[in-house]
Amino acid sequence: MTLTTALIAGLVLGGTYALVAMGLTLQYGIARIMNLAYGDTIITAAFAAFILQGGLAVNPLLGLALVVPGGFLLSYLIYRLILSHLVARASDRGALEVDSILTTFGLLFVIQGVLLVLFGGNYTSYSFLNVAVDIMGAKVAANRLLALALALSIGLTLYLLLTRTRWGTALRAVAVAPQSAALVGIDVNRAAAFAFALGGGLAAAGGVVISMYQTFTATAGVVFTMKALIVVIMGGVGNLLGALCAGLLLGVVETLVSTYVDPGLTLAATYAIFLVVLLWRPQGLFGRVAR
Amino acid sequence: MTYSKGGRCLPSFTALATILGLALAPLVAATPAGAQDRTSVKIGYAVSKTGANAGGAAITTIPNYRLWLHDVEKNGGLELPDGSKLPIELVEYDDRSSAEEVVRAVERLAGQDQVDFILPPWGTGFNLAVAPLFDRYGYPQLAVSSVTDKAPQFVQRWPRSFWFLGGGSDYTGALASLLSAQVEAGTINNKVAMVSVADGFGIDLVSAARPAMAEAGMDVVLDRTYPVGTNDFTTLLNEAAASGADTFVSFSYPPDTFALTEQAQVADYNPKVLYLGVGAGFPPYGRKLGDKAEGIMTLGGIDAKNAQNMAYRERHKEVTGEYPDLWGSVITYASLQMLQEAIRRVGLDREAVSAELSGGTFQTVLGETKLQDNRLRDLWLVGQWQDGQLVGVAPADRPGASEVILPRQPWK
Amino acid sequence: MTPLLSIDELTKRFGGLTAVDRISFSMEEGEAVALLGPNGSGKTTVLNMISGHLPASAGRIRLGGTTISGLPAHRIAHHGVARTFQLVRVLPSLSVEENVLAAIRFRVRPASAAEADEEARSLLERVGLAGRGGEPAAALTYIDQKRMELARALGSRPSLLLLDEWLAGLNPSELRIGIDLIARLNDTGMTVLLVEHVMDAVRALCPRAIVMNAGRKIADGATAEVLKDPEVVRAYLGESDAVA
Amino acid sequence: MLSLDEISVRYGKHLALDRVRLSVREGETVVILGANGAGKSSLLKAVAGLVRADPGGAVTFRGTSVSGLPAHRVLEAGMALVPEGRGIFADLTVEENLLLGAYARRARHGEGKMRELVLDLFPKLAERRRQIVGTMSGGEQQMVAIGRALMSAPDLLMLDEPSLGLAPVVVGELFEALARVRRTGVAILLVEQNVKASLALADRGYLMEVGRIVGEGSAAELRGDPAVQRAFLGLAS
Amino acid sequence: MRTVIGFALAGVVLAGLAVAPLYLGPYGTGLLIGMTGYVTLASAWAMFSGPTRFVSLATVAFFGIGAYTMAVLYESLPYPLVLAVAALVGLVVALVVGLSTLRLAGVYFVIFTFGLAELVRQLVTWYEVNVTGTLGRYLFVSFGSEVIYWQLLGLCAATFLIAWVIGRSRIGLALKVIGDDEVVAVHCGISTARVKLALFAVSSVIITLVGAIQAPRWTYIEPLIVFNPTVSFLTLIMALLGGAGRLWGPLVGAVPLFLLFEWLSANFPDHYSIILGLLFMAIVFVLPKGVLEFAETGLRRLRRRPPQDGSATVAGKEVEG
Repeated sequence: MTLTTALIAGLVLGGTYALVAMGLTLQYGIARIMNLAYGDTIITAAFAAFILQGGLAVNPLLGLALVVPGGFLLSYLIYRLILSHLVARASDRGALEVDSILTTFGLLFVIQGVLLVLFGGNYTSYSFLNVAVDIMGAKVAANRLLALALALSIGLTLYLLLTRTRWGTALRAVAVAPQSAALVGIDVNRAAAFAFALGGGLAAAGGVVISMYQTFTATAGVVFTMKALIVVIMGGVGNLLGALCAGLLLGVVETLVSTYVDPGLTLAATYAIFLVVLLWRPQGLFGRVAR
Repeated sequence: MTYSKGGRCLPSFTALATILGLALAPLVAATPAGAQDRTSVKIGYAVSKTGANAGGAAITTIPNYRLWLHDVEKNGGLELPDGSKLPIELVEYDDRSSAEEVVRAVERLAGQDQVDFILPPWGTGFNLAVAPLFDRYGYPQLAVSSVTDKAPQFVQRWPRSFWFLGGGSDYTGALASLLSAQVEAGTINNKVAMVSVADGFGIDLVSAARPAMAEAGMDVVLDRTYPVGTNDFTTLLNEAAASGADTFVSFSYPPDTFALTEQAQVADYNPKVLYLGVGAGFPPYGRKLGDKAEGIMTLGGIDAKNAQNMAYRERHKEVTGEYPDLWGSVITYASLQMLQEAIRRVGLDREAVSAELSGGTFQTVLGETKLQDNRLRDLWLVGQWQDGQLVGVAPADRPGASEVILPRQPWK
Repeated sequence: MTPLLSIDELTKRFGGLTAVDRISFSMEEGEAVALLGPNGSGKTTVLNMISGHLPASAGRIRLGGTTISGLPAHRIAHHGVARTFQLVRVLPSLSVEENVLAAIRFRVRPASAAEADEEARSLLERVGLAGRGGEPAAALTYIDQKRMELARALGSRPSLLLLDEWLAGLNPSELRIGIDLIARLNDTGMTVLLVEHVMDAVRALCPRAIVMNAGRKIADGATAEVLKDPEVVRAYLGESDAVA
Repeated sequence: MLSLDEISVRYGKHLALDRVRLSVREGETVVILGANGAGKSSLLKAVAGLVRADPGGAVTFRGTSVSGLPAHRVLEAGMALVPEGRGIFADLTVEENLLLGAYARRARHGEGKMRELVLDLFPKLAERRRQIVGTMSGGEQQMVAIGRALMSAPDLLMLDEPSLGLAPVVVGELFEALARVRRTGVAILLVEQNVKASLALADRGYLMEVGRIVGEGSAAELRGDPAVQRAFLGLAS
Repeated sequence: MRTVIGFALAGVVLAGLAVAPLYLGPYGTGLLIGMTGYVTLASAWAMFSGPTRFVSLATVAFFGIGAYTMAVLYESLPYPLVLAVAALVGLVVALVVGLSTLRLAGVYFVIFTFGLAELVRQLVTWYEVNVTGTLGRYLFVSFGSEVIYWQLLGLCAATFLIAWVIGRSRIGLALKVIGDDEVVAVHCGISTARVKLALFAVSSVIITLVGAIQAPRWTYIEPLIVFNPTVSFLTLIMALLGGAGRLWGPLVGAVPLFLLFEWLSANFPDHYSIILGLLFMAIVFVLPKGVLEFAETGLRRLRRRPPQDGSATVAGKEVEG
């Protein structure tokens, strides 16, 4: 395996991580909700795509158009009905963090329970776009390439929106200084609800794409939450491009460790890097948007 | 000092004692049910409905328990030696994939619910966790979903334990001799690329495979272990392709097995022998791959000519909505049939049932079934997808065995 | 004789902002000095650096000849610096006595439990909170919280006491009591550096004053003189000809 | 234009504002003077909707009640606050800060014109459009803060100690800029310690001590009032 | 005097709990084991996380280390020595981790500790696979579950005793000060880092011992089993429910929650997750500060109802906020 192939494989793998992490970085960075049920949103979307594909014969790409708005709406409702009350009563960021961790932990169980009742605990998978694409001599699965492409395009689009539009700048302002945001006329609560919902939409997009090539179960959400969390913290909380870069980086590191060191140590390497980043640069490799 | 914590602890402490008392009161009050004028047979189990093990349990264990309960009910209940039939009263718990929970749940079934029989949990680790309890409370343990070479020692230690799925060296030994026969026939070279998942199952098999392969004259040119939860195998497959081995073996779990299959197609990796771990015997696996499954090998398999087994498969589909997997499921169901038959022969006395299970011969969906030293030895050790069926190809001398077809066709 | 406190070219930068710009001064043992200046001129930042709450960006702080800048705050406390806070900081879930014990029991040579109790009682008596040690600190009135905070600072047996607007927010009669309290402390030899806006108190307590503006020291001398200094008056009241 | 009637604010047991009455007329510049802790900031915060006043009082702006409105609604009504410590978005650029200044619906219409005006008032901001605000000097940051507030096209601009921590030269520049703002016709409610400069700018002023309004008068009257000087330096007592 | 009564009462309850297995049968004993285990875990967790407000998810890292040490050494060393070694290993890991991480704040510490548990699991797995060549370890002990229970009960009592002693000692005072206001703490001369490290070490050693003592229950030890992250989450939830700031808080949280889990999984095996999740959210909404504090405030209100009702509590809240 040449270094180039390894790097390409790593980038493609990282595309999945980045795609999954960007939604969480919006939710945590802007809406300030540490969402432990994030991975379960992903799994829910994966099941939705599976049903659409298997039961209704809807092409998963088309499914994206249905599932992503669904994820957005569901997350919006969750924020409005449940989380906004926590935000309202929290005296400081620390209190909100503890409250949101606990609440979304409960939510995790609820979503998981519902999925279990609906689909059982079985492994679920289907196959879509599992064809090889040749990139500089490396063979890459089209569905994984799609994840990378989606991650890059969503990441860059959102980045442009966040930096080039008033609306996006307002979201960043909420992340950086919610108190001051109110002073320029931004309805902070609405902005946060929107950011949370947007994060949910991204999670749904990730779920649909992942369902094309990865086996999932109703209980697998935690794994995605964890991976996303690692990427978010590495990239800098609320930093979209940071999440994109950190996701890709993580994919490359895993592939390189697997190629040149020992595949048994890939996950250990992931956590080790993560811990080192935390200790060395707690604000993330790419800095934080918030402060 | 007025602000020490000692002063404040008193009311809470009393409150706590009360809570504790209330909580434990029903335990003391419980009395054993009268054994004579019984109206039902109590059967209990604890199994992972949630958590990390839920996926496995949902394939091999839970559907078969349901199917069996359904069948018994349709039959009018469990038949006793006097010909009478008693309905089954079911007690089920979720062990939440936690060892402590499964242990306590079994204690609860034995001590609190005082069930007549306990069906085992899913997984090698959990079966071992509850084995001392089954033994202490005198329940026969029909451990199916556990692959272990230590079964003979376990039988020594816990004489009422029964082990149905063989050990790692059974499977790898059969695979190794199958491979060496193919080398001799000139179909493949003697190089093997081997990957395994880093948990009890994967490591047990790969540790058994190493000496087995060596003994059979196979040369393991790649031997890698990956962590549980890995879903990208690009690197491993590339290495395997580069190793020049004609045989690729993975001792993997369902998500990994699926991912390996998909990614092997993408990489256009075509070893002459493709042997994959758990999951390659799941019906959706065959359905999803269709023609492409042809020639893929794994643990287990069936004798497609065995009418009883085929009937069982249809019934399974009818009752649970999905065909059973082609390795553990049918054995799980057979073990339950054995329990049912033993009860019919000797009644509800657990000691007698254990003895009967140990020594008796039973007609099950597997055909005529008899345990040797509390272990089921008539197993399909290697299966191969042929014409949309996972047929048993080893041991080749077992009645009903199919001829192995190698080399495998490249991906289309 | 070496001064008790000597500060050399002390500087603090926050990002692009220089909050304290090369401040130098020293204090003799037993002195009471006021650190003055309009809001935002960097006085509290100086206190924060002396007490170790903030690390200095540059410069040196020495206490009785030992360099204390760069040490963690608890070590500086052990060297003999105690302080109060601009916004009074009580330990709300502790009793008044425990608030004081917190300092007594963690100084370099902590007192035994029994001695500590005794000492806490006498300190509370000294600040006028005799017999109220058992009350929850959160329930005290504002002035009493300030008293308690002072008792806590004294519990460390400091050689240098830093008071950050300790008198702010007190009504005239409370002010009188507060000034007396500090005056008596100073009379017993305690070195006091106070940041204060209540000028009457400054005049009454401190023979010497240092004035800062926009991070720089603009005056240092006898209080009465300093307060007449046109530059100081300008710093406080602004320049009338600022608007052309 | 703006009138406060019996406004009280308390933090726990501490009464920060005690039944304050105050008014600002159209186009007028009013300064609130007072020593540290007199309650000046609390007053502005109560008007801007950042702290909740006791239910007894009322804040009326151009005839409609704005008591109890959240901050973003107060802004829409036409009052912009430059808070103490400036409250700018330090991680964003000058341009972005100004862009957000015009986030309010009321500001969108005349945004272009307002931007011209702001850049005209603070030419430095035009030069530094792409700079991250956090890296600018204190005086420049204050310009950004005022510029941002003006972008919302307010009828009343409230400033909380804008000269805080600024070097004397910069304070001079600041007040010159405020004078220019004043000339545009915007009413200004200013909280300041810099007595002389702010009285030179203002039409009228109030003097506060421990949560109460203790004096009121035209700028000229207050300039000569010994009570003002006493409040800061205690010289006369 | 009250202390004496308290201890006498504690002694009586302890004695009662100690003889309970003789009357309760296997399931009751199993319940007591699980309950005592979690009470100890939650109390040990709260010992560090309560006053410092560092939310740790590393519980299972230490729990697993304890269990693994037991599995590795049981055959080769006398049992008490194995426990001692487990405690030592836990201590060393705690010191290393503590020295490197205690300066992380807030959610970073939370995620770090979670990552730590995973890292330890991966490393143990890697070591077993590559060095010893086996993954599952068998742990056959000669004693029954009563003995495990008695050990746990002893450890639990010791934990409470340690917590109580700490509460009355200098360190306890330091912790209260740190919990209230860390800035004041350092200016009082308290080395907050050292106090936190000491607490983290004590708490971790206890958690390690719980793992070591409970391990023989499962006969078969493998990383996936002993490093089950649910343990960390449940511990945290129990401690927070009861109120992590009080001596009895974790107990008040752990006992009912544990029994509730048990009841739910027995009666609603298929809807367990949903009910649990809803309940959880309800707890956060209704009892944000924990049951014990809720009950105490309620009691205080009742006791001194009219006329100056609650003024002190209101003030207390304001000062916090």
